[in-house]
Amino acid sequence: MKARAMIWGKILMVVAGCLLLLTGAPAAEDQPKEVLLGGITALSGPAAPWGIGMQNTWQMAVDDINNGGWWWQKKGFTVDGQKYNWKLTVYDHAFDAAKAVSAANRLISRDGVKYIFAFDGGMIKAFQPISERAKVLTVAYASPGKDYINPQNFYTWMYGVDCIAAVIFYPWLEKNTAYKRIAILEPDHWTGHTTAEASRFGISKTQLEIVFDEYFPPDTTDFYPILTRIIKTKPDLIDIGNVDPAARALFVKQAREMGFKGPMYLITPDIANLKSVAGWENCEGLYFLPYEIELTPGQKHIEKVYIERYGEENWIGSLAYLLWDFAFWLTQAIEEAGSFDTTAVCNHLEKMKLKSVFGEPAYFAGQGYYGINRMPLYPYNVCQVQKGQLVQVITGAYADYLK
Amino acid sequence: MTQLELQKVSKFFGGLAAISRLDLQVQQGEIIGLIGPNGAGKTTTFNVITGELRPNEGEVIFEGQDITGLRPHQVATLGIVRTYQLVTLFPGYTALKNVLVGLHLGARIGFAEAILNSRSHQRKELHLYRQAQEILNFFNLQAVADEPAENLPHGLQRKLGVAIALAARPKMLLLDEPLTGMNPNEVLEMIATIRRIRDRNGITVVVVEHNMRAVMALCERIVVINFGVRIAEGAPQDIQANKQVVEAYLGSDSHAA
Amino acid sequence: MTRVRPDPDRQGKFLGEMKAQQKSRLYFLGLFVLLGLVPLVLRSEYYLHVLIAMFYHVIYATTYRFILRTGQFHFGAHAFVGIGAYASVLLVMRAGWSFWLAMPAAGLIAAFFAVLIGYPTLRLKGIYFAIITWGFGDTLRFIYMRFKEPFGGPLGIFAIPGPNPITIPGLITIDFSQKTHFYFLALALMIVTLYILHRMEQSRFGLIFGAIREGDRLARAVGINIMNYKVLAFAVCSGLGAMAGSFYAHYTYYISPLDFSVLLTIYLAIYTVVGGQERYAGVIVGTVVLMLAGEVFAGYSHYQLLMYSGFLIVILLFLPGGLISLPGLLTRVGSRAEEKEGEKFRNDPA
Amino acid sequence: MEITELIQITVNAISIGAIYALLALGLTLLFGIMDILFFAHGAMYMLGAYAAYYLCTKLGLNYFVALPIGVILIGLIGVVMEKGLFRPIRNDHVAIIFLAIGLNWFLESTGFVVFGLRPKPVASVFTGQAHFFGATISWERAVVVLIGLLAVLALYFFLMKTRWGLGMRAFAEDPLTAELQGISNDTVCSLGFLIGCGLAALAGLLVAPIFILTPTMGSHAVLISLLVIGLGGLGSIPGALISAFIIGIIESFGTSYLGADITWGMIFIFVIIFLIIRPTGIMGVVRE
Repeated sequence: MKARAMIWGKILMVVAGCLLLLTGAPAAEDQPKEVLLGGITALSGPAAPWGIGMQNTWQMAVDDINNGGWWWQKKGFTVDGQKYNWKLTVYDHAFDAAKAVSAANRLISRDGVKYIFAFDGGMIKAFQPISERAKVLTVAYASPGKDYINPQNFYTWMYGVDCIAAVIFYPWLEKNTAYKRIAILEPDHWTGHTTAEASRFGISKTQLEIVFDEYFPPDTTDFYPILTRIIKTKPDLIDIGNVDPAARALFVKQAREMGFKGPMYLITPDIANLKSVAGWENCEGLYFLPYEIELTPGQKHIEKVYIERYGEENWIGSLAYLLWDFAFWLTQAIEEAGSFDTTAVCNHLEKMKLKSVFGEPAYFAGQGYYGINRMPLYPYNVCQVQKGQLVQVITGAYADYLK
Repeated sequence: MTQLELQKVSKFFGGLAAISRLDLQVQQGEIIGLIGPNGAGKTTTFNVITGELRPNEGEVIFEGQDITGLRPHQVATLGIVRTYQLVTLFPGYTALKNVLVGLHLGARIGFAEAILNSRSHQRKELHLYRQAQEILNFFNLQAVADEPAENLPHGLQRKLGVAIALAARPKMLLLDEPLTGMNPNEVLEMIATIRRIRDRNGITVVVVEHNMRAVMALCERIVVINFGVRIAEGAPQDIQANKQVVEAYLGSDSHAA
Repeated sequence: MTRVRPDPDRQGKFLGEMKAQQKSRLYFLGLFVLLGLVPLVLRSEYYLHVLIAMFYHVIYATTYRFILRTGQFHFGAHAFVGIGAYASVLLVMRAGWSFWLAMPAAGLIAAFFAVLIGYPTLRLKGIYFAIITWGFGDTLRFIYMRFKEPFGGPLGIFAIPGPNPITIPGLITIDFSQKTHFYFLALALMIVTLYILHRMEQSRFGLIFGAIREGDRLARAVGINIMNYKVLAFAVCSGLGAMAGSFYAHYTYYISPLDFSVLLTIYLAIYTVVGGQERYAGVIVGTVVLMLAGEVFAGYSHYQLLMYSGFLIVILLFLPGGLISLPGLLTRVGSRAEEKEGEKFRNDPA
Repeated sequence: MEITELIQITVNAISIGAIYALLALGLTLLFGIMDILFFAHGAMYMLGAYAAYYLCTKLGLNYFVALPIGVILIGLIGVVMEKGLFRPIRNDHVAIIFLAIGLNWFLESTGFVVFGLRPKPVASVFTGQAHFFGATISWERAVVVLIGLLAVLALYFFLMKTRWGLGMRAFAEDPLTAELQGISNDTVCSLGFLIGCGLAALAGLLVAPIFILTPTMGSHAVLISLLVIGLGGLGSIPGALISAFIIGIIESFGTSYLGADITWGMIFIFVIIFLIIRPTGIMGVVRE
């Protein structure tokens, strides 16, 4: 009995040691020049490919700021004469709201983080009560929803989300083509639903007709049944805006097999993936956004460094461009506001002129839709695959209704 | 008074009749033996009575009530409790706990009082505990009360099996080969115990057993079945004299020795 | 007869057992008092949050383990947690109930569903039960997804109000504006749940549950209605889990169908196996250790599943009793000689 | 028009059903013979698909050469797992389920580390589509249906006609008798894992060119197969076949007439209600 009690005692000591370790973990004060930048995304589970890609891209952006890469021509940044470096800390939520809340608590009240980059609206909504109360500047890498981007949530910002470009694309489509009937198909989750909403909003500005508007289970790999149903409605164009990269390539391939010859519309395409899975000949007529035939220097830089660092295997396509800018904007705003205070930084961001990998001018807008300027706008480009060649059909357009 | 009656009960397994149109009467308070060669349908008969098997035809009547097709625990509630051919206990539990489980039907403890652990509940627990002890004493098992059942020697396990059954306060006990694997001393002790159970509590006992000498010594009446059909019935000495029985069974079975 | 031992005073021993129980009860009381003092020392919201999350996970895991112990492979704990969360949120937000009524009501609703599912399925061996409970969970998720009204669809329900404030006039007001308040609520819930489970295990009911596991035929033969007991355990545990789910919903202010996926049950299974399911303390140890590990290694979380599942495999193969059996095992190494003596005694035929 | 649509939907149903049947086959075999629920089936399926990727795309082997190599390779991995991991705890059914779940996740998360984050494609072997009565099916799907059915037939023949097959069936009925007839426990278990994992790998290799490979593809597949074998009656091969096609039919017709978003929910509700009313599935024997 005694030996047993002793061993329990030892185990308790080890546990206590672990707890102490936990308490002692935040050592941010030791290095005054390091400022933490928090990240919350899915590093495990089915969405991990996106989440890990985000982590990689953010890390690259932070490293560029710290080392003076790309347009940031100096090492780190200066506030009140003191030089600072970013340190990125990313935690996993595995698409579990409880874990997202834990991660936010960990970042905010343990690590003392004031700036968080976070993935997916559902998860952001879960921890938003905490982050808003703590006045933590949160950048939402998620589809735009009025339910969490609004004047009540002063500290929550959008990244340069692309599904909003539906308001550019559909009016253009109405004016320049004879297409009339649009089918919208999105995965049955938060991102899918909000993306479909954006498309519906864009189409509502035109005379186009929505002939099909449904969601499919996110883990679908066999689209034959649903294609049978879509093709029955005789659409001119299928909008599969934000379908996950793997499913999207399968969809394109299977749609062609089922005899749909018309165009499709998709955003943040991973063209290499489309080529290898669906076959380039099957991509004929597809509209891509945002994608330029000629990458901007910034985009070339991102692609090159990413593949050098993390390998071709893990390259996430044009999603990386969208993830890139905010770290720079944030740093610039902190430096120009001369303070880490998030209220001051938010106020400064609102009126700042932005430098974007997509081109300039870029600025925050959204007053007209969200009641607050939280959405960055930069020139959108749409291109189409025509006779095996990418042809730019829309150049430098702005989603102006957001102003 | 007839306590249990089987009327033309049949049970088929995939077309084969394990028992076929079997009639059986058991009188209140008697010790009756059910014998027959291997595969004669004795255990099946027990299974049908206790509701573990539903007969294909026929009725089982206990104290004037049709109990055919009742679930085993319902049959037990009515007062028929059995033991099993192979030693069946709660192996990880101590002997005492085994008996405490057996006392289930008399326990009457509500969920709420168990959770709240009220005074009356503690009294009830203590009372059950004393009862369990009495039963162990009755079987002379008090010395091994705290020994896990799986560690007991075979003879004591057999005894404990009967003790569990007795704890359920049966009106009728069905004992399936209670003497198997026992040495002669243990057999004598068990026979005495079974008699005492009947004499003290007036419990009817039905025994299935291969040990002929023991059956003859223990039972007041014997029913012989073969291939699921009753072939003889009577006092032990009549059965021993019955030619048909000797032919079908005694003559060919080494247990008869 | 080697095994004759001095006959101890039975009744005295019984009372002694009860005394021992009271003693262990005292230890637990001490632990809980200690936990109750934590918020006075610990001001960090983060640590409080970790502890709160641990508390409700302990409730999930202990109730889950209790169902496992009735011999059923439960694969739908998430379903009942989800019922608890959704039911109480809807009762509060739609029907205008007080949280304090809605939480027990949510527990009752989940228990009702458990009875509904339990009766037809519990008489079958584990795997069918597993498939049905899992399928039930996914069916519920489908219902939450498809019926935007009232379940909020895939976007879930947000802006869930916290528990209603409790005011004892002139003395204290608990309005759940601080983590500390949630901390005490979670602690109280956990203590109540642990006490109920403890009593279930220690009382006659535990004896019967164990008997069913040890030998169900014999249990039936002595008049135990196995179904009733299994359904009882299933319903009570599901109800308690659902109350924790209700707490979770009002604590995070946001629920969506994603929160109640089979992943939750798999985590609970891992906590149970790693901690050891033989004893009640095991699953608590498993939950606490793995959740702490999750926090300590939060920066490496894409290896978390790898770590958890690897740990699970190692434990299953080399430490079947779980972490809780570790101290016993270590002491046994020390006193192996004594043990051997004991073996000899046991194998000695009477 | 209506007729062609109906034919198309039926063709879709058959192709879905064949894939599900192929997925469930190994799982139901392992359950039928050894009474264990082998969750890592999903991981084996995933490994099979990746075997196709590495053998065909990376090593440039012919698809039909890669097929047997992959199946045997994964089957042998199964045997190794049986000997190393499952044998020590063979009698503890709950522990086996936990172990298999753990293994599934372990392999899945290892998959992310080893195979990379990008979804992997495997080049089509057969291109083009077949048309009949106005319905379309791609050739590669037709081949999957064909090979799937052949695999079922081969398995059936193996179990019914060969000595080993008979031994395995005897083992499922009564391990003791089987042992008496000279079929040892160990052999049957190893053989069961060889065939079970081999079948999972076959499914993975066959669908690799049709679908796209991610490390998590297995978890989804094993849950679907669980539903299939639950509906069919655990351990019953004909049951798994029938229920795979029933689910295929519901999925195809439901998606085409009612919409994808409600079809899967309906399948769940259907299976749950069916199992609650008839808990042994379509073909199952009562295991109380």
